Amino acid sequence: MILNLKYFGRIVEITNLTEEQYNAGESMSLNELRTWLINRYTDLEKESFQIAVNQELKSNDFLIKGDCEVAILPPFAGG
Amino acid sequence: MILNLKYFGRIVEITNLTEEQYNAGESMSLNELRTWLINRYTDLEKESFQIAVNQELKSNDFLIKGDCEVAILPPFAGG
Amino acid sequence: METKKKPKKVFVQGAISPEKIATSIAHHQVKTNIGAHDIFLGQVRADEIDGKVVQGIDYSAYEEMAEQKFHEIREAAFEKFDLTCMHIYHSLGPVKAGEICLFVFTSSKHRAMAMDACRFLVEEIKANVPVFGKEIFEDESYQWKVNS
Amino acid sequence: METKKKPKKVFVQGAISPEKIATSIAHHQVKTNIGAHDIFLGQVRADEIDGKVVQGIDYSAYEEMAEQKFHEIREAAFEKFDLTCMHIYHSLGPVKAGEICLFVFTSSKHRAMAMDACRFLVEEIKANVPVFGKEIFEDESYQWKVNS
Repeated sequence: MILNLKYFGRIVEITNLTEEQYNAGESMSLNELRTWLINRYTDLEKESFQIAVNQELKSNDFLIKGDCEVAILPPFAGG
Repeated sequence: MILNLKYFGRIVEITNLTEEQYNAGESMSLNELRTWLINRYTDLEKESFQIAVNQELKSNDFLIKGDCEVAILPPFAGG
Repeated sequence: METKKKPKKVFVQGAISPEKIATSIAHHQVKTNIGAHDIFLGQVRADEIDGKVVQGIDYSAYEEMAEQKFHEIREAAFEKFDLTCMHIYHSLGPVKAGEICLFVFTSSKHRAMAMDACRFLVEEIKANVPVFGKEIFEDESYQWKVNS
Repeated sequence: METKKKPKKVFVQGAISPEKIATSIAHHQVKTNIGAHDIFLGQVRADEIDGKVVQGIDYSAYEEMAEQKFHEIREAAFEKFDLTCMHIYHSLGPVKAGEICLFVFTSSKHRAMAMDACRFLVEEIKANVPVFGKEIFEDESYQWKVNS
């Protein structure tokens, strides 16, 4: 499955890009995705972030099973 | 003592005047003043009103002991 | 003898215009310690009562006492809440249905203070300020409004 | 397939002007069943952090998700409160200290509904909408803002 990864705010300063595609296996939990992200961008380890799958925040045990948009979101600052 | 009586809102429709002076005795409770008012303007009996002495709302047992401004106030409708 | 801060004038003649509100907001843009404003606006409703429609309210007040009460309410709010600014305007005289008769404006560093204070002010004004309103119907008959 | 109401556009480029607020208020004067409006305004503060003063915030967002969240929050508020109208505007891009970045506007027949709904909306927006803010200091350095 193809994950369209999107990065926002201070996360972009670590990844140095706003989007990339990740050709993952057949399924992946958000916990596994977190580990993959931190291995790829080690400075992410000290960052607080939430993950949205197809524009819905999901918990770490959520299982991605098909192509989707996955957003890595730093703390919100609206208002 | 001289009471400067002031009437407001729907009360004026009963008294037909906005101000009058009442030369009362040496002292008077607001209860006694209520009775005097209702004797003078019988339609006041069915009206709900509060009394302010020198611009402060007072309870019925408050005793007026000198010249003052006494306002007869119907229910508030501000805002 | 007791010295008192001169009460700030609250009453304005007739309706409060949206432009007055905009001007008031704009005046606060130089106060860069403000993070949150809360504004309450009372608008005259065209209520239908026994088949007749309210076309406006004619406001009157025991003005000296009302201005004093507004002053006391302002002082209580400054005491109770951490506010940067506070403004209250209330109409006197005729205000048509759809027009604004009350403008309460609070500003603070943080949102909770501004919102709590605004609510406090509105409730205090409704309960404690001697303002009277004659609801005028389309046929020129009227009834006296009572706050709920 | 599920049909959805098209989400109303919330984001505006740059600061929200007092004139925009006045226009929005004026548009509600034809709605004579409204008795109370509540308006919340978020204003950018010139906070001092480690000796440096914030001169503005540069807002960005995960726009598609944010507009969807604003839509869900609006629907929840209409469900929960008896409202006549509701409007939300949020800035994107640079907003200077003293300027307005959030405008929440609720209208109802009675005051409690308008005030409760406004507060609900502000809290929901702060907690659940993916908006990000870069606090820019006078020397052009910056830090990322986090809602408290």
